Amino acid sequence: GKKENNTAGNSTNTSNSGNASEQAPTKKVALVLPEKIGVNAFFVQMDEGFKKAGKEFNVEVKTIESTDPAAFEQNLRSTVAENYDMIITATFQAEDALKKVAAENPDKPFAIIDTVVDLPNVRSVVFREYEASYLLGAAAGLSTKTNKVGMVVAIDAPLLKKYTEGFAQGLKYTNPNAEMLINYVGGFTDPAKAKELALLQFSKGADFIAGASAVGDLGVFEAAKEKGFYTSGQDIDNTGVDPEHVVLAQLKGTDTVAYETVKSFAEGNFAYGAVDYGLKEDGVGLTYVTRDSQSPLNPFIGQATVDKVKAIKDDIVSGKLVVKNPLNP
Amino acid sequence: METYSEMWKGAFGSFYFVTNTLSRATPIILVGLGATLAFRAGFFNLGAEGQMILGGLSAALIALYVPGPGWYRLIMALVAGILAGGIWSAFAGWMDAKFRMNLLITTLLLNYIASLFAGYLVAYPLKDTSGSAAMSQTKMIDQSVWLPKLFQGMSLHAGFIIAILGAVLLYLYMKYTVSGYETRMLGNNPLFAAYGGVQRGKLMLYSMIASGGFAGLAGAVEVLGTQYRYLDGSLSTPGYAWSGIMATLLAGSHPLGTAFASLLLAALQTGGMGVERNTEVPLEIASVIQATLILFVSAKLSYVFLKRRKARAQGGTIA
Amino acid sequence: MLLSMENITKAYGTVKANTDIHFTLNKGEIHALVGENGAGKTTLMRILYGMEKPTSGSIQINGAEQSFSTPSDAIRSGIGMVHQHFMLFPSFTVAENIVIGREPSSGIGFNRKAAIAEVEELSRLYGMPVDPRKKTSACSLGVQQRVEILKVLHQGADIIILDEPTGVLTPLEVKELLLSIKRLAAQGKSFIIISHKLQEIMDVANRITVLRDGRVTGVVDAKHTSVEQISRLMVGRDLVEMTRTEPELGAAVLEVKSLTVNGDKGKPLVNDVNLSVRAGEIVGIAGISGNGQSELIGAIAGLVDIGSGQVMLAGKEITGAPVRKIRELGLAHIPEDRYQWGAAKDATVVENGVMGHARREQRYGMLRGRSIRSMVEGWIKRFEIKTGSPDTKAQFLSGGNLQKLIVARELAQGTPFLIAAEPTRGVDVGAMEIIHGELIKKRNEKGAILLVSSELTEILKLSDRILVMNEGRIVGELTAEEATEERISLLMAGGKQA
Amino acid sequence: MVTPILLAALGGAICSRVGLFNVGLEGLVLFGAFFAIVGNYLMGNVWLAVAFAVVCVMLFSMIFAYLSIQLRANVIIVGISLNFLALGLTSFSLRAIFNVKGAYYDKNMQGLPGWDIPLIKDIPWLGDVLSGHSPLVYAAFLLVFVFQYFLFRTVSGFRLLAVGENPVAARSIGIKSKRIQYGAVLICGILCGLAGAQLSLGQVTMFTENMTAGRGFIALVATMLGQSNPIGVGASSLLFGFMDAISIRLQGLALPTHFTMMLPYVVTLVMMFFFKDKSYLAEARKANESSR
Ligand SMILES: Nc1ncnc2c1ncn2[C@@H]1O[C@H](COP(=O)(O)OP(=O)(O)OP(=O)(O)O)[C@@H](O)[C@H]1O
Ligand SMILES: Nc1ncnc2c1ncn2[C@@H]1O[C@H](COP(=O)(O)OP(=O)(O)OP(=O)(O)O)[C@@H](O)[C@H]1O
Ligand SMILES: [Mg+2]
Ligand SMILES: [Mg+2]
Repeated sequence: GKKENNTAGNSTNTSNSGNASEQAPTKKVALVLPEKIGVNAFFVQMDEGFKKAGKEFNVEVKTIESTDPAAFEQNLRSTVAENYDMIITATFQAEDALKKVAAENPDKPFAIIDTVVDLPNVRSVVFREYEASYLLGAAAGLSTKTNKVGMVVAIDAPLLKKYTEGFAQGLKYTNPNAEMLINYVGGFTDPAKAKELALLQFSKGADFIAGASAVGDLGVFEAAKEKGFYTSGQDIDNTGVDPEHVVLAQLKGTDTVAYETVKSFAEGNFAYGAVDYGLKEDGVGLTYVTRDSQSPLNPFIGQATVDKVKAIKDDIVSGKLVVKNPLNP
Repeated sequence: METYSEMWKGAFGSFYFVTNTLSRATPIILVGLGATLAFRAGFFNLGAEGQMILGGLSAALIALYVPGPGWYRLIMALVAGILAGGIWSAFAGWMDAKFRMNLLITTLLLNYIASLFAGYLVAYPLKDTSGSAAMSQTKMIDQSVWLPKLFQGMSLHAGFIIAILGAVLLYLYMKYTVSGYETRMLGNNPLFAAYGGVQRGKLMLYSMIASGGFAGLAGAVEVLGTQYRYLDGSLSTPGYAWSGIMATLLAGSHPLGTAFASLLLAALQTGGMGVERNTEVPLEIASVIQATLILFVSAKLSYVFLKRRKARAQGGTIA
Repeated sequence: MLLSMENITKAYGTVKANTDIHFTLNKGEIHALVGENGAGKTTLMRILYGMEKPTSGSIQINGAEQSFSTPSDAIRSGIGMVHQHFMLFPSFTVAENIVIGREPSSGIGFNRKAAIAEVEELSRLYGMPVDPRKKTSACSLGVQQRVEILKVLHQGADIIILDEPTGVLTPLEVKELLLSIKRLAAQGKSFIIISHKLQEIMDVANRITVLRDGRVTGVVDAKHTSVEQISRLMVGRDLVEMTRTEPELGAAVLEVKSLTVNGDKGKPLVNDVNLSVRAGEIVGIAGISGNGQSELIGAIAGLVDIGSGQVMLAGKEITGAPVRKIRELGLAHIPEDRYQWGAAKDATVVENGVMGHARREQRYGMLRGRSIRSMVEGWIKRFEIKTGSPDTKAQFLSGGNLQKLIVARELAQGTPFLIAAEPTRGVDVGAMEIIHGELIKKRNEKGAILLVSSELTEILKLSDRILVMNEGRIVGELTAEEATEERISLLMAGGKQA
Repeated sequence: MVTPILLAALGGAICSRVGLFNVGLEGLVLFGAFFAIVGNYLMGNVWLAVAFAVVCVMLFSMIFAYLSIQLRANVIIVGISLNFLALGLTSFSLRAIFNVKGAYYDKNMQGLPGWDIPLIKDIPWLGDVLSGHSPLVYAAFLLVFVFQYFLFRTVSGFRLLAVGENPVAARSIGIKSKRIQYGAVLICGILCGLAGAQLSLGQVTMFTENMTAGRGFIALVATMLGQSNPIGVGASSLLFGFMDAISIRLQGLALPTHFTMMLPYVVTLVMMFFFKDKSYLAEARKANESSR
C-alpha cells in the first residue's frame, strides 16, 4: 500500500473508457495471470469470480495462465495484440510488465488486482492482508494452551511478511507471552516439507500452527490431523477440508474483486485509479469473525475468542487500532 | 490439428509473434553458447542457472548503483554480468582442476547456492522498498540503462543482436583461431591436447570463464532488456538454463546450430502460449506437446546424425 | 577340414573389404593371415565371428553350413576371437575377465571363488600363468593378452582367432605366446593368426594366406616360402634393403642427468637415469615394456612429473617445463600409444595434423587454413596415407595409416630432437619401410632421435647406440656393432652387462 | 524424508552403471507420486496403488529407454524433456481425472501405514527416529543392501557392470547389452515409482503439482556423490537428509533462512573435497581406450 490509497475504496476517477456500455453485447475481457492457477487458491477464486461475472454480464471472458515472468509479459502483450477490450491481471508479479504494456497502450483499459500500478489507464485493487492476519494472530493468542503457536511459510520473501508480521502483531496484542515459531518451506509446491515443518513445530510444543505455504498448507493440515493440533488456511475458507483441525481461515476476497471489476466494466462504470480493500471494505477477513463458515466453530477457538476478535476487528475498522503495514516500515 | 496451427501462429503468426519468439530465444541462445563452449572443451558445465542468476543480479546492481551516463552504465552492467557468471563458473572449474571435484556435481550444487544467495540479497539488503515492496526484487533500473528495443512496442531488444553476434563470433573463434582449435582438441581428447602442448589448466579456466560469461551475459541481457530489475526466480523458473543446454545438445555443440535450436525451442514455448490463449487446450497440454516434440526432434536428429556418420564412414577409406 | 569359408565378399557401401575370398582351416593347424593395413584381414575374421554379415558367401564348420548373426552364435560353434584391440574390462579382475559370459554361479550369485579356481586350473592346463585376483588394468600388456586368450579358451573355443596378438608384446612375451599357441595346437586347437611380423609368422604358422586389397593373392606352406616372397605377395613389389651409413655426430641435443620419476607406491619408476643424445644419432632404448620407458619419455616430453634430476634440451634446462615450452625449444614426439596420446579420434585428419604446428601456422591468432591443408595433403602423398579425404575423421583411419599421419606430423615439426616411441607398432611392412626410411633421413640431416621400441629388430636396425632399461634403470649400453639380440635380451631380463 | 531421494538415487545409480545418465529422475518420481494417488483413488487400496504407480512409471521409463537406447537420442535431452512431460501431464491429468487444479487432497484417503519396530519403538529418542515409518522407508534401506548384493555378488549384476564398463567388449562376448540397459532403466522406473509413492502416500497423502520440488535433482547429486555405489548412494542420501534436518532446525536462529537452506549444498561441496573424483587423466585414458 502506498500513501495515496489510504483513502479506502476511493476512486480518483478519470474518464470512463469510451467503448464501455452501449456497444455490441460481446465484449472480450482477458484475465492474464502471472502464474499457473494450479498452485494458488488465490487465483482459483479470482478465476471463479471472473467466470461468474462473464456469465452474468454477457461478456466473453478468457483466463490465461503463464509459466514464468517472461511468458507473462508476452501473454500480456499478446492479449493487447489480440484486441481484448479490457485486460485484468493480478499480483505484484504483474506489476512491471503491466507498467510497460499499459504505458505503451494508453487507450486500452487495464486492471490489476493485489498491487498498485499508477497509470491513467489502470485500475488497481489491493488488499490489506496484514489486517486479517492480525486477527488470525489475535485468535491464536487467545486460543493457545501451550503459549506456543507456529506458522509454516512458503518462502522467506517480503511478500509473506504481510502474513507473518500481521500475525505476530496480533499475537502479541492478545497474548504477550506467547512464542511464535516460523519455518520456511523454500517453495510453494512442497506439502511433504511443509508437513515435516509442522510436525517439528508441534514437537516443540505448538498447539496452533497456521499454514501460509500455498499448496504446502495441505501438508500442514495433514500433520494436524495426525497429531491432533490445530491449524488454519489461507485465502479461502478451507475449514471444510477437516473442520476438526482446520479451525480458522484467513480470507481474501479475490473473487469479489474480479467479479466487481468485470461487472463495473460491463455496466460502464469502470473507474481508474487505486482502490484498496481491508477489513473495513470486507475485502479480507477471518472465518467466524467477518464471515460465517459452513463448518461449525471448533471449541478450540470458542465463541468467546470469536467475540473478542470481533471487537478487535471493529477497532481496526474504526481506526482505533492501527495495524502496521509490514511492507511500509 | 488446430492445436498445431495455433502453435505455429503463436510462434510465427505475425511479425509481433516472431519478435516474441526471438526475444524468448535470446537468453536461451546465450546460455546455449556458453554450454557449447564448455562441452566443446570437454567440461560438462550444468551450472548455467546459477551463473545466469549472478550475472543478472550483478548487472542490475551495476545499473542501479554505479554513477555515470546511461550508455556507460549499460556497458558496465553487461560486463559485470559476464564477469559474475564467469567467476562463478571458474570457481567450479578451479575446484575441479585443483581438488578433482566432479564438475558435474559442483556446478549443479552451485546453482542452488547462487539462487539462494541472490534470493537473500533481494529479499533483504537490496530489496526494492518503493512500490508495493512485496517482491524479492531490486529497484527498477533507470530507463537510460535499458537495452534498446529493436521495434517500437515489441519485446525484442538489442540483446538478441548480442546473442546472434555471440553465436557467429563463437563459431568463427572455434573454427578459425588457434585457441579455438586447442579448445576443441582438449574436448576431443585431453591427453592428445596435453601431448601437443595445450595447457589444460589455463584453457579450462578460460573456457569455464567464457562459458559462465555467456550464461552471465544471458542473465544480464534478460535483466537489462526485459525485466529491468533483478526479480527473484525470474531467471530460473522459465528454465532458460536447461533449454540452453538442451539446444546445445540438440545441435551437437555447434554454435550456429545452437542458435538455431534455441530458436526452435523458443518457438515451441511461445507457440505453446499461443495454443493456450486461443484454444481450449490448457497450458499443461501445451507443455506436454512441447516436451513430446522435443523428444521427437532429438530422436530424429540423432537418427539422421548416425546415418550420416555411417555414410561418411563408408566413403571414408577409399583412397 | 575343420573350417571353410567360401566366396566371401563384404562390401561397405562402395568399398569392398573382402572380394570372393576362400579360406580353409584344418584341425590342429596354425593358419596365418597376412596383408597390408586395410587389406581386409580383420573384416574376414569379424565375419567368421558373427560380428559382420558377409554380403555373399558361406561358412562351413565340419562340413555343415553355418550362419552366424552374433558373436554368441560363433562362440556356440566353438569359435573364439582375440580382437586386435583389447576387449577387456579394466576395473575387473583377471578371473572376472576370463569367466565373463559363462560365470560359475551358485543360485543367482556369482561364485567368484569358483571363478578363481577355474582360471587357475585353466592357466595351469595351458601353461599360461596369470594372477586371477589382480585387476586387469594393473597387468602388463603381455598378461592382458594372455587373459584374452584364456577367456577364449574358457569359452571352450576350438577355433581361435588371434588378430595381431603380438603387436604390444615384448620379445620374451612373444616367444612365450608363440610357444603356448604351438602347444595348444598340438593339443588339437586350431588357430588363425593375423600379424604384420612376418618372421614370427614363419616361426609359428603351418600355412599362410596373403590378402591384398580384399583378395587372396596366395596361400603358401610356411615351410616352402620366405619372408621376401610373402612381402612381395603383400605389397606387390620388392622391399628395398636399407643402407646404413656411419653417423656424423654433432653436439649433445638432449641431456638427462640423474632423472628420477616417482611412482604411486614409493618405488621409483625411473631411477637415476643419465643419458644423452647427440645430433646425428639415433639412440635406442630397449626394454621389456613397463620398465620405465614410458615414464622416461613422459618426463622428457613434459607429460610426467619429475621427482628429481635434470633434463636439458638444446642447452636449455627443461626440467618440469610445460609441454608447449619444451616443444618450442625443439621437441617432437611420436607417442607410444597413438589413440591415447597421439590423436583425437573425433577430429579430422587435418585437425590431427595441426597439433604442434598450430602456433606456427597462424596469423593474429587465426589458423592459416590453406597452408595447413596443403601441408597435410603433402604428407598424405609422401607417406601414402590411405584416407578418404583430409576431412575424414581419424577414427576411420586404420591404425597403420593413423600412425603414418602422426609420424609425418612429428617429422614435419622440423625440430632438432625427436622422441620416437614404438614408431611402427601395428604397421604393415610397406609402411614400416617408409617410416624407417624417414627416421634415418632425419638422423642423416643431423637430427637427434631417441627411439624406444619393444621390437628388438627395429632397435637393432635403426640405432647407433643402444641403452637397455630394467626396473627404471639403464642397465647397459651397447654400440650398434656390439649389439646382438641375445646380449640385449639378457640385459633386458635384468642380467648384468656382459 | 530421505526415502524418496534415496530410492530415486538408487535408480539413478543403476542407470549410470549402464552408461545412461538419467536426469529424468525428477519427472519419473513425479509420475510415481501422481499414479500412486490415482491408483489409490481408483482401487481404494494402498498396496495396489503402489503397484499401479510402479507399473505406470515403468511405462514412462520405457520411453526413456527406447529413445536413448534404441534411437540413440541424447540421454540428457530425453531426461530433461521427460521432466517437462511429467510436469505437464500430471497437472493436466489432475484436472482431467479429479477435476481439481493444483492439488488433490481427500482427508479420507488412506496413506501407507506406519510400521512400528517392536523393541526399538520404546527407546525414547531413537524410537521416534527409527520406528513408525511407512514400509517403503524400510524397504528403501533394505534395497540399498539388496542392490549392493545384486551388483557385486550376482551374475546378472556382474554383467550389468560389464555393460557399463565397456559395452563393446560386452557385446563381443555375446552379452546382450541393450537388453541389460533396458533392464536397468526399468529397475530405475520401479525405484522411481516407489519413490513417488512414498512421497504422495507415505510422507503425505495427496498429490500436488510439482510436489517433487527438486528432489529428483538432489537424488541425481546423491547418485554422483555416491559414485553409483548403492552404499555410497545411501550414505550421500542420508547426508542430505541429515543436513536438511539441521538446516530446518537452524531456521530462525542467527542466520537468514536463505543461508540455512544453503547448508546441505555447501556441506556436500565440502564432502566432495574429501571424496576425490578420478583424475581427468584416468578418465581420458578410459575414454580413449586403445588399442595397441
Ligand atoms: N565398418 C566399416 N565400414 C566401412 N569400411 C570398413 C569397415 N570396416 C572395414 N572397412 C574397410 O575395409 C577394409 C578392410 O579393413 P580390415 O579391418 O579388414 O583391414 P585389415 O586387413 O584388418 O587391416 P590392418 O592390417 O590394418 O588391421 C578397410 O579398407 C576399411 O576401410
Ligand atoms: N566404425 C568404422 N566405420 C568405418 N570404418 C571402420 C570402422 N572401424 C574401423 N574401420 C576401418 O577398418 C579398418 C581396420 O580397422 P582397425 O581398427 O582394424 O585398424 P587397424 O587395422 O588397427 O590398423 P593397424 O593394422 O595398423 O593396427 C580401418 O581401415 C578403418 O578405416
Ligand atoms: Mg585389422
Ligand atoms: Mg591392424
